[in-house]
Amino acid sequence: MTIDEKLKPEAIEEVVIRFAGDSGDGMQLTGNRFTDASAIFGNDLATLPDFPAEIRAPAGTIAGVSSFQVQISSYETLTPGDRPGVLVAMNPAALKANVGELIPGGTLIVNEDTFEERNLEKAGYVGNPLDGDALAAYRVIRIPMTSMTLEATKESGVKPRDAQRAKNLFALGLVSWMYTRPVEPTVDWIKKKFAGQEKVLAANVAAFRAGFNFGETAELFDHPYAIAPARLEPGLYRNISGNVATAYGLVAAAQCAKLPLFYASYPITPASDILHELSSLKNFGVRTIQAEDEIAAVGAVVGAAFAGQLAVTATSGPGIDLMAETLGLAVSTELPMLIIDVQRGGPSTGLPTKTEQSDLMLVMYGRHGEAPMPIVAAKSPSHCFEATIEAARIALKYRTPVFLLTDGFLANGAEPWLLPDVAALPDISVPFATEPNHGDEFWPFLRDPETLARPWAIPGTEGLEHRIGGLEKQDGSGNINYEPENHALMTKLRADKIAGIAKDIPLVEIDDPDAADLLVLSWGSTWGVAQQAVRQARGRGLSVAHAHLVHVNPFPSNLGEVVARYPRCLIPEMNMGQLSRLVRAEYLVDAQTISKVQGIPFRSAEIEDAIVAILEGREIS
Amino acid sequence: MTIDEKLKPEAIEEVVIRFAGDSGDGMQLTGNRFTDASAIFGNDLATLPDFPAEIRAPAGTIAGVSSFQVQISSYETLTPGDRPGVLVAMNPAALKANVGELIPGGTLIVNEDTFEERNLEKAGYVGNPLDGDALAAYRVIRIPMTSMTLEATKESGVKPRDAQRAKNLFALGLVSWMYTRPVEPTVDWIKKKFAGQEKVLAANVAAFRAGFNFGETAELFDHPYAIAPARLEPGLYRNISGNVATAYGLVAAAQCAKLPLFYASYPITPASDILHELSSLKNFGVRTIQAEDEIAAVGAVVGAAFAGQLAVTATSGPGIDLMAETLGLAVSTELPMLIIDVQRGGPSTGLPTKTEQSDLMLVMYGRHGEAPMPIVAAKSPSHCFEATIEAARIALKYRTPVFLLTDGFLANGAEPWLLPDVAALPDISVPFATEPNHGDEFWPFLRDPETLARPWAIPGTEGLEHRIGGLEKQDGSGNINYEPENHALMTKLRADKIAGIAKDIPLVEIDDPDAADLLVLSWGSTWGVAQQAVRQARGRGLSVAHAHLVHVNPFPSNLGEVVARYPRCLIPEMNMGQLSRLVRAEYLVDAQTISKVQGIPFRSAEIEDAIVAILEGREIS
Amino acid sequence: MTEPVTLTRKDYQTDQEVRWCPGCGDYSILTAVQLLFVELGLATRNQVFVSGIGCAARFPYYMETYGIHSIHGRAPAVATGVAVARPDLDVWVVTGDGDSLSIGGNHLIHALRRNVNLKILMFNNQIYGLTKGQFSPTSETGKVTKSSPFGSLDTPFNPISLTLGAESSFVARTHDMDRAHMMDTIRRAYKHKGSAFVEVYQNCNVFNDGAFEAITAKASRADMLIDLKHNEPIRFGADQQYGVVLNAFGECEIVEVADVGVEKLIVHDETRSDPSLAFALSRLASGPTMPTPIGVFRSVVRPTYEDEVSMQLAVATETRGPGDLAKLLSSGGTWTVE
Amino acid sequence: MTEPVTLTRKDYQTDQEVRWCPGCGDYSILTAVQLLFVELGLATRNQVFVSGIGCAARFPYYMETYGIHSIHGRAPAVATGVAVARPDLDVWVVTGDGDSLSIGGNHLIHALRRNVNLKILMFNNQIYGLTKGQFSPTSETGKVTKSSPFGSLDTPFNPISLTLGAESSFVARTHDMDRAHMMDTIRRAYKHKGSAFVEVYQNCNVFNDGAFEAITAKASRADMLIDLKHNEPIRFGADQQYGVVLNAFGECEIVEVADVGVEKLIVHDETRSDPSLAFALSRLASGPTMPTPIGVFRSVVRPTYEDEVSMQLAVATETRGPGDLAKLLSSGGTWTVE
Ligand SMILES: Cc1ncc(C[n+]2csc(CCOP(=O)(O)OP(=O)(O)O)c2C)c(N)n1
Ligand SMILES: Cc1ncc(C[n+]2csc(CCOP(=O)(O)OP(=O)(O)O)c2C)c(N)n1
Ligand code: SF4
Ligand code: SF4
Ligand SMILES: [Mg+2]
Ligand SMILES: [Mg+2]
Repeated sequence: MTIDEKLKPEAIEEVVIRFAGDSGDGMQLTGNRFTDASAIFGNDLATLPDFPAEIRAPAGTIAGVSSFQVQISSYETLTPGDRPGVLVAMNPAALKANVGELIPGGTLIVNEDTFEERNLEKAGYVGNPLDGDALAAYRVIRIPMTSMTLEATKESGVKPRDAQRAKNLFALGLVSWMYTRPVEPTVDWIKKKFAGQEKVLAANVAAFRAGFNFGETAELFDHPYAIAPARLEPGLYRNISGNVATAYGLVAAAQCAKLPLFYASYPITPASDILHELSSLKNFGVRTIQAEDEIAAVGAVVGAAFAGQLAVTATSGPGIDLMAETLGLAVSTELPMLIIDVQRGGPSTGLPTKTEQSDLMLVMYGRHGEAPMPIVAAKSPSHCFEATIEAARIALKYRTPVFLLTDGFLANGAEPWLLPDVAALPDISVPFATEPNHGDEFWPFLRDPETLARPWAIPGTEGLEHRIGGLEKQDGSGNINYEPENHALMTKLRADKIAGIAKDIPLVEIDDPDAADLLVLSWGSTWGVAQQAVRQARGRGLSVAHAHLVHVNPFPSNLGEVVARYPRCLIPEMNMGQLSRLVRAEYLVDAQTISKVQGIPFRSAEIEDAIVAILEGREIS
Repeated sequence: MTIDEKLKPEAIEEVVIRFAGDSGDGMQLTGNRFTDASAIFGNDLATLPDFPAEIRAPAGTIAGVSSFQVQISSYETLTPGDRPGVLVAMNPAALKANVGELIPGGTLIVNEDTFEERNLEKAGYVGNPLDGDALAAYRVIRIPMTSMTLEATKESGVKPRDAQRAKNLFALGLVSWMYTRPVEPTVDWIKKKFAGQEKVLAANVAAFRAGFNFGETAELFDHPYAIAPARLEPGLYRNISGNVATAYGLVAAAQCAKLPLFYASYPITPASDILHELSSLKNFGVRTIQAEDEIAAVGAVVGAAFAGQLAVTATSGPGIDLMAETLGLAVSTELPMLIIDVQRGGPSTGLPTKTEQSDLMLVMYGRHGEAPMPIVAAKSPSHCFEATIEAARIALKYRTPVFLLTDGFLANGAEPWLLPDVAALPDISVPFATEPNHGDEFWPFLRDPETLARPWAIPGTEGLEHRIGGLEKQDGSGNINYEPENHALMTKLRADKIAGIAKDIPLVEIDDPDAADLLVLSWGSTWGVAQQAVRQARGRGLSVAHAHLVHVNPFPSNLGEVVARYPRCLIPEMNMGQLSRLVRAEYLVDAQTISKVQGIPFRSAEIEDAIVAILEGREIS
Repeated sequence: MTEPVTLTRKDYQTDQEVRWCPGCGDYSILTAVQLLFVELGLATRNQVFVSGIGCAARFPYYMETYGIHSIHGRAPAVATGVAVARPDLDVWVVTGDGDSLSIGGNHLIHALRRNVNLKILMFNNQIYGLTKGQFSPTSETGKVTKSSPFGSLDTPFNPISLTLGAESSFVARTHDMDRAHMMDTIRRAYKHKGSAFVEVYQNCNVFNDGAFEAITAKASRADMLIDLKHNEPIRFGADQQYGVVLNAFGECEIVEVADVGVEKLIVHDETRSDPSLAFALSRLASGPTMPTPIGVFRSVVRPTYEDEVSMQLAVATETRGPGDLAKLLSSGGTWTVE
Repeated sequence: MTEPVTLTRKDYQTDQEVRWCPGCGDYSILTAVQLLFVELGLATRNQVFVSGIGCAARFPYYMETYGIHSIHGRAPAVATGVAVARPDLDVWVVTGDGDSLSIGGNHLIHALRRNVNLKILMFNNQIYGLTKGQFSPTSETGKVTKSSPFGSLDTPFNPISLTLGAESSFVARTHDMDRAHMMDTIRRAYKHKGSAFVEVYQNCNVFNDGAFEAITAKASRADMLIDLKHNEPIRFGADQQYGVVLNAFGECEIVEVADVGVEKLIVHDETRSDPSLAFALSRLASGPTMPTPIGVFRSVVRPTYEDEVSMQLAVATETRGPGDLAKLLSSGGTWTVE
């Protein structure tokens, strides 16, 4: 085979690659860079980062393994892929923790240098798995990446410690060659990243190029692969993660609402990046407060909402717990605000860096008394943008706190995003009250007959001075009132207001090409994988319908009719069946749950199997 | 009519009396004393106190009205009565606020002295309602109670301010005469109460006797009424409120568990009295802490549970909100403890002194992640005792935090209680772990195969040193573990443990004498009124079944079969249908709600009407 | 803070009945605040009262301004939101000893260290009023209440010491029996730019009657209240016969002026950037039964939190130009699909 | 506290991997505590470590004792429960600056005022470590972090001032670079009967490297650390050339001993019942970049909360006799139905 032949790439449709190494090995960086390069190249893609709860769990141990999976393809990518076809393992622990997921026949690239006694022992290996035939099912490619990196970076003059740290760039270079990613954008990116640290910069460029060249020259690979740009809707794209999309969504929502954005939050994984992102956008007029805790954050949000801003906080499960009491106040005072729950694995501290959808019941019911709140759930990383604006729209229009649910997978996962036309974003602004509404008095609880929203009169407005609070209020006047009938009425009005939002949200759409018997109903981040599973099932000749909920409370008004239409309904959830319970209680249909509570997203095959099982009349577990 | 004839009482079966006056008028005291006298006399009874959220809302206003309703009867009393037959109104505001509830033809006793301009105005009356025929539907008895009290207490030498404050005792005396309550026990009680304040004591005794004598001598009444002692189960009785029964239940549970009682709490209406009661029982070895807030209270409870005590806290809705995060920790660490929610009107501060059952969904679902907890609900004031011991039993046996639900009505309401035989209380003690359970290691999460409870190894035990926390734990060893399958397993084990309690609780009993089509399913404090309504419906010749849930999570194992057996199911709830949603989701039956969210208990007629409506095929609202 | 307006006390009163017990000290504080507002000519529309839960916390309902009766302990957090969002408003916090120091202690100390421009009036009645009489974090040790029938065990907080330890830029104390002193003190708090913490000794005549009588009763005031005055030697007594000196450990001690001479007395300086003197003064009385300093302990100027927040926005907008949403969205690498 | 036992450091170590970053200051604190335990001969079964969430809060997993890794900020509350239920145990709290002073500030100050017998070790790295580097309540104003790219605005707490303001009976400071000093200070905390608050300056080499270098580096220590010693004049410097005096406002100032004479120096007294001196000392340095006192600021004896709780039970049982349940149930009026 000549070099030329070798250079002719084989065209493929998609690949799933997982980079795995020690927390200190820079796997997230490597994966993200590979992703960006692929995105800019025009592939569709989806990513799945996975990292330990510790900052740097002990080097070389299973606990310390950090990984990043990406699927890139030349068609619409719905998931980061069930299992990797290529696994890059930077040390034995990374191998041990990940090889079980690699598809049989898949490519396993290992950093041979790390397979020495101490590391093997830390990973819990007896003997070297590279010897013997434990890995016979895979195409194993052993590369002494550390030594080759040290060699390649010699000239840079960098310290050995920094030199060997560049080995992730070697791996990136190699994989970039394998999948014919252009070199220069990544070199530019390295230059930007290490600007000012000349030697380190040189070392990283050298390592990257060495990896790339190694692919080209070594006899290990027959040829590279080419994955053509995806046939996506035309337009300008960028790669975006859920947390960044959420932060941008907030800035956009504030502009659409013609209000300043106020964001108070207390750091917590995986929500902190929203705070980080917004803190840097001060020239957008964004006020950010790092509060002393989540109660203070949501308290400040209540104050800022009263004061007339688009007030927002984000947190994860433990923070939502703490906000419960204040959210009851927000429900009672009927102030507009947005509460974002970036869900993670619970209960308690649980699996703080992993994903889960197990806060649905909490956000639905987690306040004392009858305290209903609307819930909007984002379905993909880029959809966080749109979902954020929609949640803000509801909050403002109905003067109510609204939950936006995302999760760890959406927050850190990324995908290409067709940039919206900023000018075409919806106007979600609402007027402030400016004058008395009841004779020459101002009644803060005199409602709009249509939306049942109360007027929003902000301090500084002459003549509309008023007091609100958590005690029951008289309908209309808003004065403290403990009368039985008034309480019943106000409770009903609050409930009706939220229920009435159903008239103002899109009907749920059904994807059902051939009058199926089974409906797969998804919500939140299971959207992509549910759709993928449905496609796969159809590929097997099965007929399955799919519907997805963005609005979880209230439900779209046609949902009852939709679920009633299908004899069977399957709900995949990363919890023990929370949406199922809501659907069952509401519509008395025997919705079944396929549940995955493992801190990781579904594989499409898992849902596909459940579809098959149900259609074959078997029990699903 | 001679005095003798006049003295011959007419025998009646029951009466519902409501005392109403200003917050400062001592209506709670009056009502409670009348209740105690009736209880000791041997009547069955139930009470319904109702007071404003303010300490002393402005004198004379509607907001300041405080009332106390009691039903006494010569048969089993299930409720404090739908509407009073006798209303004692100490001022115009009390009249205005309460007269609407008085049954037509009922007796209205007013303190005539207070019906002067200022008070009428404060109550919002134009003109004196005692003049004209606005009250023509009632038997109005106008008595100048204030002046008669002043007159009667002259000799006591008390200050006029104290003298007129004794007018509630005048009213008590009058009503005591009307219903032939014995005089001496109340005189003794007055003596005890005012011991050391000689003049005040004398004034109160004089006022009481004056009222009694007034009844006897005035021409206003034909004769008194006699209500024979109720034919209750034989034994020793006392009158008890729900909060006191709960406090005693805790002391008893600790003795039954052979553990010291640890109680940490933050004051909140209507739960504070449990703290007050327990604080005085130090010779029972009860440790009480008034914490800085509810989070601290439940935090201390977690610590005390770890340390090996029967650890308990009580609060109301706002406090439960705040405890959510810590309860997740308790679920995750699987420590036994009891959380008591004395429910009140929500959302937010809501109606803090009124009753409601609207925290059911909160206690069921109000924690992030999958964090199931058992729920026990008391059904009557005295049942709080038994329910408390049962909740403690479950907590200890299954090593889990357990919710006990009561509410404002149970907490402050009272009824006669057949005292249990202390020696016959159940043994609910569980052993502490004393030695390694896995070779020579101690595994804190190695479960009992039967109950799935983990061992309880308390500090101080040699060789069982171990650490627990909120991060996910490896099955068995309890070491921190983030592996997907382990998380799924632990989530399932935690869920199975709670679900498995269903095997260990009584089946739900059905009261269905004649194979009804309609099941009335109640929980918590609606027990009495639901049963009363069912009796009334049966009295109309309707056939209705009744079942009541003390265990709300998990449900008794036969509940599914029971609800399936009845074509129709009606659930009366002081919320918007929370138990209904649980039942619907679990069993897919079309349970219907009759909902009352007014801060006051159902009237039996309201439920009866709903029963009739359903059986006649009408919609209930 | 806008142009002064001319209003009467009635203009600051709402149409809601005041629902405190007859005789409660809260009434006189309400009056003092309303009269001060008249004096200062504050426009009702720019005043926001934020409270938590408790008897004290009902205050906003009685002021014809904007107001939030929030939840127990959280008023400083809610008020921080109002103040940061709208530095143009005057934001007041009214709170009780339980609301601010028990459940709400953390928000209080954080608001103070950040120097959010809040005027915090803490009505200290050394009891939980609204829940009918349990001991509070300022109740004296050994207090017998419903929840402590054998006497409470907790050492109370000294609110002045605690807030000084929390970096508060303004700390003062006054009491409900002296309207003029209340108005003076609250006026000073209002004029202070930054967090101002004012402890108001307040009588709860129902559950803790007479808690402050030993020092606030007209007859004893002269000998029991030490009215701090900036730049003046600290002395008190009917004939100014007593004074306060520092000992070798930096502790305050009461002396007879005649014994030591005026020049030995501490000259009060509210403006010391070091809060040590204010702290030492706060330790002079361990409870309201011995000679107790009132007035302004500390008043130092440092930037307010909300001004700094606004400043950062202004500087960022100045240096980077106003945010351009389209540009933001397309940051971080884009490509075009044809 | 039982008979001392003879154990080795290994006996206090668990089989769990220590999951801090290489180079983290937490390691040296762990070592100091384990070595101190060896020295004191503490039986593992009677020791309970309670922590919140954060890097510091992982501590219990590495101590072969009883332990609870609780939730963020709540460790003092949980530990209070352990201590009150079981006064026979030694209860330790390990917490970070965020855990204890941000979300957990309220529980901390309440535990301190109550004098619950907890040994509280607060690892102050002036940053949120576990959440990857946001500013904390002890970070210096202007700090640039992920959540404050333009510099933080908050005035930090001074943990020593704050805890003194909260009536803490024992307050001390040490740092992770000096094992002997850590052991001395923590030993003192252990021997103190009552709440003991120890601030440990701790380097987070990943997110806030070198925060304390100016004062803890071997080379600068002599001139930058003022090691407080009870009953001794407060002086420091390589040649003990510097000293601390009080000025007319009760504030501490640094002087050259040669200039003023040794007799003018403050003689440190930890045991003053008035915390003013300790407070003044806490203000000497406004951050770890100037001469900073370490060691024990305050150590006074007052009854512990749990002892008082137990005492009330004992007295009640003594005076009323042990509780009789049947009698209790039948209190308050009974009648018999035949
Ligand atoms: C979360 C929560 N816990 C408890 C309560 C009950 N509660 C209301 S006010 C109060 C304390 C009031 O004391 P303080 O703040 O001193 O005010 P005061 O009534 O004395 O003016 C308490 C415990 C509540 N409303 N919310
Ligand atoms: C309720 C809640 N909010 C937020 C978090 C996220 N969180 C975990 S640790 C931490 C702060 C850690 O800082 P510090 O206490 O200083 O400890 P360090 O990691 O620096 O040792 C935060 C904000 C959480 N676990 N729980
Ligand atoms: S209870 Fe006390 S503080 Fe509350 S209103 Fe009455 S007197 Fe005032
Ligand atoms: S992040 Fe900082 S504090 Fe946390 S383990 Fe790493 S070095 Fe230590
Ligand atoms: Mg108070
Ligand atoms: Mg820290």
